[in-house]
Amino acid sequence: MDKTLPSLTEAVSGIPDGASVMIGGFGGSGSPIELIHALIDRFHATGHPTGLTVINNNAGNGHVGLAALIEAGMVAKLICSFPRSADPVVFTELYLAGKIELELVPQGTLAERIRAGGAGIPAFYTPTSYGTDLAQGKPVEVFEGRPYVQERWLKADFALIKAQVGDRFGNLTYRAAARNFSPLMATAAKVTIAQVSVIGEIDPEAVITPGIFVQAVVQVENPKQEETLNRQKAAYPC
Amino acid sequence: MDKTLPSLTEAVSGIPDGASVMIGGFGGSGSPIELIHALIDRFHATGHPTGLTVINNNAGNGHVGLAALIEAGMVAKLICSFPRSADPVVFTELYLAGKIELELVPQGTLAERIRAGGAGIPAFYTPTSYGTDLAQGKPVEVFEGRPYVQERWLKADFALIKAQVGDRFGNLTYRAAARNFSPLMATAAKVTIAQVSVIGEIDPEAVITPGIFVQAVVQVENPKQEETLNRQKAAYPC
Amino acid sequence: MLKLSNAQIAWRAAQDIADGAYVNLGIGFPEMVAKFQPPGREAIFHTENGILNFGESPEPGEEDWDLINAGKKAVTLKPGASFFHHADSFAMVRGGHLDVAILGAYQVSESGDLANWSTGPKGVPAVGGAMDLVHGAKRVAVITEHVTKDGKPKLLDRCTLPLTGVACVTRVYTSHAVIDIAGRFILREKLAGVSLEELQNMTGAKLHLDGPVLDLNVPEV
Amino acid sequence: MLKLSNAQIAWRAAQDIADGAYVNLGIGFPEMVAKFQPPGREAIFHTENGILNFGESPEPGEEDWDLINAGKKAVTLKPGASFFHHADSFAMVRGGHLDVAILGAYQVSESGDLANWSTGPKGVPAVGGAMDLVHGAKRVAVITEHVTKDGKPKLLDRCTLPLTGVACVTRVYTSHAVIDIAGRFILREKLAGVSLEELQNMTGAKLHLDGPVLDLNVPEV
Repeated sequence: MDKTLPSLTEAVSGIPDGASVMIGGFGGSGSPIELIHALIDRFHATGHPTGLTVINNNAGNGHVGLAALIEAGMVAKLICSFPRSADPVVFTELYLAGKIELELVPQGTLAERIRAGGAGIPAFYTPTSYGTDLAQGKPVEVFEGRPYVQERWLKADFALIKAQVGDRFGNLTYRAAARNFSPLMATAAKVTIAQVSVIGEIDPEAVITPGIFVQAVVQVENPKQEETLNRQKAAYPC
Repeated sequence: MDKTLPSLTEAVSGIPDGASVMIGGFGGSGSPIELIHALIDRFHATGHPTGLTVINNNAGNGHVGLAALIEAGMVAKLICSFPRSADPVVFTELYLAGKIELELVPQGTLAERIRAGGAGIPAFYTPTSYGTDLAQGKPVEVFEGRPYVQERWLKADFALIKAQVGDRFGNLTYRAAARNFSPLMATAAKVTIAQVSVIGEIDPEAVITPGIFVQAVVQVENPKQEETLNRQKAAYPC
Repeated sequence: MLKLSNAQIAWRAAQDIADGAYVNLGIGFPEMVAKFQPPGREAIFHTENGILNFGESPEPGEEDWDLINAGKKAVTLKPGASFFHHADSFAMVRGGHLDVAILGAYQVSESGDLANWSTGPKGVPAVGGAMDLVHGAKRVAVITEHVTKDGKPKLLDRCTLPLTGVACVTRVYTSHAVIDIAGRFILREKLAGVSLEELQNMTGAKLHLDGPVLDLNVPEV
Repeated sequence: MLKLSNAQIAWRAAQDIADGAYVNLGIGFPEMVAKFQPPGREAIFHTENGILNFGESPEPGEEDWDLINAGKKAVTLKPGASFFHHADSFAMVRGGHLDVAILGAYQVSESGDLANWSTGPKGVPAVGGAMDLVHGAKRVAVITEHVTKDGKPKLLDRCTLPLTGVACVTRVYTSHAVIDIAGRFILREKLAGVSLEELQNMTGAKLHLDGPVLDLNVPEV
């Protein structure tokens, strides 16, 4: 078994128009810049993929990574908890012009919906959002005297995530708080593609994402960090 | 902050009659023998606690640990997935005599109910047990054309678990497959008491159970292993 | 009467497991399937209690009793192994991440219902992970004797014992035949020495034909 | 008119955090509370993006941008820190494991409703983790100016802005007072230089008394 792939180009080659794509990271921490840029490269070369539904906590920052993907016009819909950003204004402009769809989800509900998607749980109840606009249209049930909102699982065709060490079985570790949504997304996507700094052996006790959840591993030895790029005012391509 | 306690006796001293107690371990792997025996010691000394509801995957093996707790007559109800065992026959006898209550739960549902208890999810839907006797009386709902059974969270007053390394903040690591239910139970109990082989520092990346889920840590330097005890035909006290 | 041994049934089931497949084998008889992986193929075995890519039992005396499978047998680790807790383990099961689960059976119905956890109200009921496995793995197969010890059919129009799962089994490997289930029993392979009529007489629902019935050829193992 | 600075409001809120408490501080203004832990007390701070027991910002130039808090600011680690993924992080929140969450507010109602995520249908809505925090932590407190920039009450009989949560806030620390919420506003402390009448005039619902009203004494910080 060898899930490693030789290139980013090959790693993202199978993502079609209209696909749903979970992208790891919280702000810049854990954002798989190289995978996203490879996807934008492919769009510039072939015109595809477009019309993507992207699941991420945010709407990107600056002009790299997810923000660049949105700027390129490849994203039809965003599912996230916090799309507000001072820079870029591209999401804001597209959103206010009605050119990009937004599904706003509380952060913990977003995490739990993704976990549920990966764990075969089609629906669950949470106190979160009860009595708010974000609960509108959702079933409410009372358990032990307290009202809860029914939320549904969230799955995707692909997940693009950034990890620290990966092995040929697809096992992964992460670095510090760059872990965030990535282990969940790996479970909830049909095809999970991980960029890793290091390909090497992992102690079975140290594995965070077991390989069963990962279909492809591609090495990016010194990955770019979104926050650092933005402080350098970098823009795609970079 | 220092969650370490000096003795097993002190660790189990607050468990009252009628308490619900999650006990970690799958068979003998991860079974906190010393904590359980300290609880039986207390019962022999004081007559308490009795009438416990115990949550574990099994009903114990041999005449040590959970099996000894049941033999001592301290358990009123067992919530588990697989209570069948060739030895001891004590659970079987008590059960058939109607002297111990059994709530049988599929193993994955048991794990998920405990996780839900720790995660503030009062109910969730699973395909597991649909159309079987174990789904009787539970709500069924169809999602995306497939029927699912509604299951409820499971919480407890106490969790007794066995870990490998613990620190004064309550952070824990486990050893091999001894991990099993313990990280879940730690989240779902009001008071989680962990016996650990080693008290020492843990790399933040290596923490399996963050200290927020643990209220007490007590060192048991060379813990007994249930399977080994049973092969030696040991019996409580030992 | 001519029939396959348990090892031979396990061997036959093992031939259908692809290289790199993630597999859960039920406790007891199904565990035997792991021994018969065809040369050049390597499946990755999952156990409910939190290990991926475990291997065979260690030598006697070498057991680490924290390193066991769901049947509580001591196992070893293969390269690429990982540990995880029970909720993650059953996320793998329920979430559809396993390619195949191979289980034993008391009874299987032509609609794919499985009964393998309870022989009725007597004794202590125990279910373990079977009810999760049958609704989780992409493919659920059963290995079993074709009939009970007293000669009664185990393949039925409707299960009479308490169900483990509804419409979940898609293939049954028996001591006499390989049968697919798609709302009905479809005979795919049978022992050459057993006639279709004999097989039908051992089976509690109609055996349908859909394409050729191959000889069930299994080596001595 | 006399009022507390933001730092002073944060100082006051910090005095109610017990030694060893697990605490989540909202993005922005509430983050300031961490600076004012009383001597001898050490709270453990949680951030939604997966760290327990993080510490202050590193020196400029020393930032590790994989080590940030929910406000995307670089942080450091304290002894006993741990990393975990987002589902585990919100299990801590939703599961009631945090002792206190301190959040900012646009409006708070006398029934404990909080509005702090949306100022209406204009612009891009963004909610983050606030809706989870208000229904998770054992105690949800708010720190806020007593009135808006144009002098309108923020403490109301009913919130007019979109709600973050219903009946969730139990204490409000304002620029002028400390108020408990138990189906009504109960005044606990107020600046000595502000009369009850003045305070009531700045407040959009009745201030109730239940025991003595202490002077709100806060040092220059």
